[in-house]
Amino acid sequence: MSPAEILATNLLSPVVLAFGLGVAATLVRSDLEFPEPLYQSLSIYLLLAIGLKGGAALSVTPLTVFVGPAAVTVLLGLVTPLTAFAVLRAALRMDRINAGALAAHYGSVSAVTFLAAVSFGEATGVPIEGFMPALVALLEVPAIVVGLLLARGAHARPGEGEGSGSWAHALHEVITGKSILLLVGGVAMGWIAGKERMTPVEPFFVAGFQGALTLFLLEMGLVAARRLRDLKEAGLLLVAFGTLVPVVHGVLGVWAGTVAGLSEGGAAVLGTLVASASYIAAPAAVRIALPEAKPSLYLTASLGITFPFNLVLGIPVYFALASIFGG
Amino acid sequence: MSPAEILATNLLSPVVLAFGLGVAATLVRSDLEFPEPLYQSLSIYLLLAIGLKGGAALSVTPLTVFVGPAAVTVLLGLVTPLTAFAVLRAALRMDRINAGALAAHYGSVSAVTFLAAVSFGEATGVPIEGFMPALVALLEVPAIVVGLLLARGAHARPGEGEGSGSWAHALHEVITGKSILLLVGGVAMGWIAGKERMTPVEPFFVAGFQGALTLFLLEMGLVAARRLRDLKEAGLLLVAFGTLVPVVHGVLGVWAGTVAGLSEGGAAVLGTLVASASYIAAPAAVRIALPEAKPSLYLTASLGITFPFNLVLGIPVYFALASIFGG
Amino acid sequence: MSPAEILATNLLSPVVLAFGLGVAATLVRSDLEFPEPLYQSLSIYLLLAIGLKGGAALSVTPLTVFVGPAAVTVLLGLVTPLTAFAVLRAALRMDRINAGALAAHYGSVSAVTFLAAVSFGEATGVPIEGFMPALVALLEVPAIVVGLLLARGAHARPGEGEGSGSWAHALHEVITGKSILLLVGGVAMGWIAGKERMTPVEPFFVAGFQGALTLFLLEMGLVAARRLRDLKEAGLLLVAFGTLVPVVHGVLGVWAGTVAGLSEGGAAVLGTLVASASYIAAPAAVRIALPEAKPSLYLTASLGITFPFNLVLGIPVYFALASIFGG
Amino acid sequence: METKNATMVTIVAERLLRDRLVEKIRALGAKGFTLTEVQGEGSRGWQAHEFEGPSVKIETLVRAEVAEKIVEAVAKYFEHHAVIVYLTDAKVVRVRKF
Amino acid sequence: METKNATMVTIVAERLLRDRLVEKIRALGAKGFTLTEVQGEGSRGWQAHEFEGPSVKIETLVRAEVAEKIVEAVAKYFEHHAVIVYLTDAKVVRVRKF
Amino acid sequence: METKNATMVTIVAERLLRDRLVEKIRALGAKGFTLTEVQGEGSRGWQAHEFEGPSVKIETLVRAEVAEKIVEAVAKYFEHHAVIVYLTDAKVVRVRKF
Ligand SMILES: Nc1ncnc2c1ncn2[C@@H]1O[C@H](COP(=O)(O)O)[C@@H](O)[C@H]1O
Ligand SMILES: Nc1ncnc2c1ncn2[C@@H]1O[C@H](COP(=O)(O)O)[C@@H](O)[C@H]1O
Ligand SMILES: Nc1ncnc2c1ncn2[C@@H]1O[C@H](COP(=O)(O)O)[C@@H](O)[C@H]1O
Ligand code: NA
Ligand code: NA
Ligand code: NA
Repeated sequence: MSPAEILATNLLSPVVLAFGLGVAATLVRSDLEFPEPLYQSLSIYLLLAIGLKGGAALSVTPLTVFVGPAAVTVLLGLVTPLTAFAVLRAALRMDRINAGALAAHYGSVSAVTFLAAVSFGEATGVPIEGFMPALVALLEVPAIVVGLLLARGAHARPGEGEGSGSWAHALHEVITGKSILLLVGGVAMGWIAGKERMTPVEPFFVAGFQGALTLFLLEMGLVAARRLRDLKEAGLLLVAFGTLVPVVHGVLGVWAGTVAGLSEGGAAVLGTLVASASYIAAPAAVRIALPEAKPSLYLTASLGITFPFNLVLGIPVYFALASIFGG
Repeated sequence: MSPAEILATNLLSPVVLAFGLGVAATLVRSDLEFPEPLYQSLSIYLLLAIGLKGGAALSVTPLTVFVGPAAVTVLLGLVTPLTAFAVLRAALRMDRINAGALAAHYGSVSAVTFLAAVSFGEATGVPIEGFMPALVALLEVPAIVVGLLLARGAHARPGEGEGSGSWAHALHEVITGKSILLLVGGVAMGWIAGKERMTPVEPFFVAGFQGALTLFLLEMGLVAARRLRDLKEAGLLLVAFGTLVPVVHGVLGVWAGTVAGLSEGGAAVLGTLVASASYIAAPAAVRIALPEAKPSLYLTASLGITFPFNLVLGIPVYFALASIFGG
Repeated sequence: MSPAEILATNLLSPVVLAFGLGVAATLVRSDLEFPEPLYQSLSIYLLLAIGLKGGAALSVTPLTVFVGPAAVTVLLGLVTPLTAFAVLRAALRMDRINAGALAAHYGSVSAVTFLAAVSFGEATGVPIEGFMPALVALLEVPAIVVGLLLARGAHARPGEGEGSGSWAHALHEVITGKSILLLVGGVAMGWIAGKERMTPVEPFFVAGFQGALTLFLLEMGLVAARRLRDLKEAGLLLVAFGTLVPVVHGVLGVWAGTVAGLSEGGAAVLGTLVASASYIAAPAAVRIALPEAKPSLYLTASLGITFPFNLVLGIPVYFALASIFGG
Repeated sequence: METKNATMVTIVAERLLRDRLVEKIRALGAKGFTLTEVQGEGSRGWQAHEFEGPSVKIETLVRAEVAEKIVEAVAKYFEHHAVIVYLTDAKVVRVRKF
Repeated sequence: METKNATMVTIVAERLLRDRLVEKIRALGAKGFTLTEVQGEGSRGWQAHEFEGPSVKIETLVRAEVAEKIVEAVAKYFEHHAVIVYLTDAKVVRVRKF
Repeated sequence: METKNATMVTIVAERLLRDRLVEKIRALGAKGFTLTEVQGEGSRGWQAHEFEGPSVKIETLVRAEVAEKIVEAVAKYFEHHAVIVYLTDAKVVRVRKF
């Protein structure tokens, strides 16, 4: 496929079109609203479903195949918050607290971006390792811890008083937070049950998946577009950060994935993972541990800039890169 | 099939039985309630799903095949509010405001009635043009505008003050309202993506459709039955209006569809569309532009009388007519 | 299969694993919460789906095959509240009101436990009569009436005043309560429509079923684990009651089912039904008719003790018994 | 705009009582009410909403005499049910409406 | 902690009016508001929430002058819409916030 | 029926604070509370409910001394969190319950 064809394939996919419809609905000031419980239900379903699928795949993967990519993923989770932090401090002259908060987001991962990448792989016929969801789980947590450490710096006060964030509380929140719990829980269920025992639940969790994801992206479009209002305030530098740093991280991820022995598709998806910014687990943890950091900053960046950027442009780019690196 | 068999096929379908169960639940005063978000979620799903399906079909339909039915549909959307208005003014001696409000409803369309007709076609093996959902979208809006114009008459005051309805607001509401947005948005998505790219979302949006519709009709039964209480108040004349005018519109629609070159099934479904009365888009718009019109009147008529009438009796009648006209 | 293998098959099933994940989430104090409307929506879906399936099966079952199991089921619904009551009064020295309340629960039935048993049958390849859901409906009501009668004893005051429970109200509640309504309504719909007309709704109601059940059990795990806190208070005697009486009832059910001509799988499922304790219909009715009974007692027993016990250990035991009795 | 005094009666109750309480306040002369789904914790050691669904808050603006009657009617449920009732003063504009 | 008086304005309205009322109270000087989805019954014989979705309760803590203006603005909707408004006295700590 | 005075403390806060606030008011002597999911807008330019879920309104009827303590405890969150607290007078019948 030519670069133009690759881009078109992505833009014309139901998932990206649904996102666009959501954005459009907000722009024309439609009264379309997703009921909150539908959003939550779809989140639960999607996270559990990818966990189950990943776990079932993991149960038939030799440990030796998995260990390399897993190690590289954890490493990336430790390194990428540092690069994000460095850029924010040096180029954007951001204060330590907000820079650390953003670093936690950009080191961590967006499960929906991951899913969009997998969809893209399927649509373009590029095979992807089935165990990738396990990597999502591995990438989610470490970066958040690093980001919080960077923000607190020497002043870290563990277990602070009321009205302010407590470390222990934030850590507990990340690890037992619903996104990790469903993802890791799903992986464990799929791994314990094994591929065969999962057969009866496949029509629900596998066949229905792409459609549910499409519906979810419609809502994501509604939500992300509401963030667009804040873009003016955010300024050009944040937009530059929210598009360039993901590309840097994406290149890093694709390259590291290729080196660690992932297939072309696997490396592309790992690149996407690394390039993506968390907008569920990280905000929750940051809000607890760093209540003084500005949510308008980290939410606008991760949800309003980086998420749409990766969805529309980033993913095809990371796949193109993977085919170059792997070729 | 004999007329009796056709009627039985309709009455014994899961969709009509579910509606009946909902009515029964209300009559025996069961505590069965659909959570509001489930109702909203099913609406979103159904509207988007029919849009997607219609759009995918449209993408493989030559323009020449579509243009005739489309023109006829728009025409019907302009004519039927006039017939409804005339009947209400002349035979029911209704005031201009309420007559206009009702005209908006009876010119516009009920998506669920449309779906029940398509189901019926599938159950009886009558093929139906795939692009019909695009006609739903075309029929929905014009009638509402005509109805509001009729109600306001010479006294139309555009952009009126607070506490009263504003034209601009109502028009905006209809066009960007969630039912149009999802329907038109879905058609656009399906049309842009094309049949092949829709394959991965089919298990969710196509295979699951009939069941979700059945569940939705259970809720419609609960809602419609609550309207039955208001029937006494409404009076016999309204009941006559709510059953006879749909038949007149249905005959018109079937005939016009046949003339415009639709297949037997397509003409029957167009007839059903024209015969149906809106109970989502029209009430929302009327409530804004004509707050002085009585909701108890237009909701009881469209939801309490015409909807069940079409579901149980109307649909088989329009199919029978189409087979006569087309034969 | 050896007993150990049977147990493993159950423990490794997605349904039981999901329950375990829910319990684990509560124990680690995760913030995972199911939105209330999701819980309600899944309940509606599951109850309607089993009704539809059972009704469709019933429509092709000769009456002579059904009448024996049906009679035995009603009988069991009248007898088991008596055994439960006797044990509670004699061995636990419980007061009449609370003993009657618990008897109503243990005579009645848990639809989710039923579904888990059917899943288990499918996973182990044991065929089960399709009309079993009709038996669920038959078993649900009588026991509740018996339990309330036992509680009120000679002091039954029909139609009591405000602030206290009314008999008529409670009875109405059980019979028109949503669980009976959906179950019986579903059976009626499936039976009237017949197997063939149900085909279009099967992807939704049949193929998706196991997955939806798995999701539901995740929530059941969350809910049941919250009850564990109350176990200390409840005491060892209640734990003994909540595990031993189900086994006694289960043996009775398996034996009676075998005698009534059910297949091995059917007898095992009937045993499970009889062994299970209601936690939806019975609490609702008891709360109305016996507001002075302690909900902490009957909810902890049925939801916190008996439900997990049957799910994890009971079901494989009843299947093992059925294979012995039937062999 | 001139305002007049009215009494706001607020009842928080387990869901089970919803329909009974609504019928009661209608019968006692309330001309309207507003119902909110809530969760709650009180003196009872169990949370009704686990199996009954969410509790309800019923608010009704009434005249002082009606308020008094409603409080008495609700008090009948104190013994066996999860329910509280309290009064607050409010000012309304269309006094005949309440 | 020292508390100062403020006025709580509560509006219960059919959903249709939600955005209009929110814009209005913002324009009249309210510095914040809290919105709850509710169901209700009043003098109108039909329940708007059947097709519009749940009604809304909008609560805004303001100074007495602002409260007065909000009541007047809401009154414009009395004729054709399901809506009520009432005032209660409240005590707040950060008085400049309201 | 005789009524006694009690103080209604209302806290509206971003969801994040829900469990912390509930624990706090329990610890300070509230014997019950009612929790409602709400949406809101205040002095903070972002809507917490977009990623945390809906905000919460916590209402607790208490004695005046307890109310005072709760207000002080909530005030600790004013700086970094979306939260308000206010007091209203209420009349209750079973005064020992609160
Ligand atoms: N002190 C209180 N303040 C506010 N709400 C309360 C209080 N006590 C009880 N409630 C509410 O009233 C319901 C019933 O209370 P109870 O009968 O004490 O269990 C609880 O679930 C709470 O929603
Ligand atoms: N007396 C009342 N007490 C409490 N809420 C009321 C009262 N009257 C009306 N409402 C609320 O205000 C809404 C509109 O009232 P109405 O305009 O009278 O139909 C109703 O749906 C109720 O939610
Ligand atoms: N003036 C007000 N009236 C009513 N509710 C308010 C007001 N100001 C703030 N709130 C509520 O309190 C929450 C937190 O406010 P803030 O800390 O000002 O962002 C908001 O989301 C609103 O729900
Ligand atoms: Na990342
Ligand atoms: Na029409
Ligand atoms: Na039982």
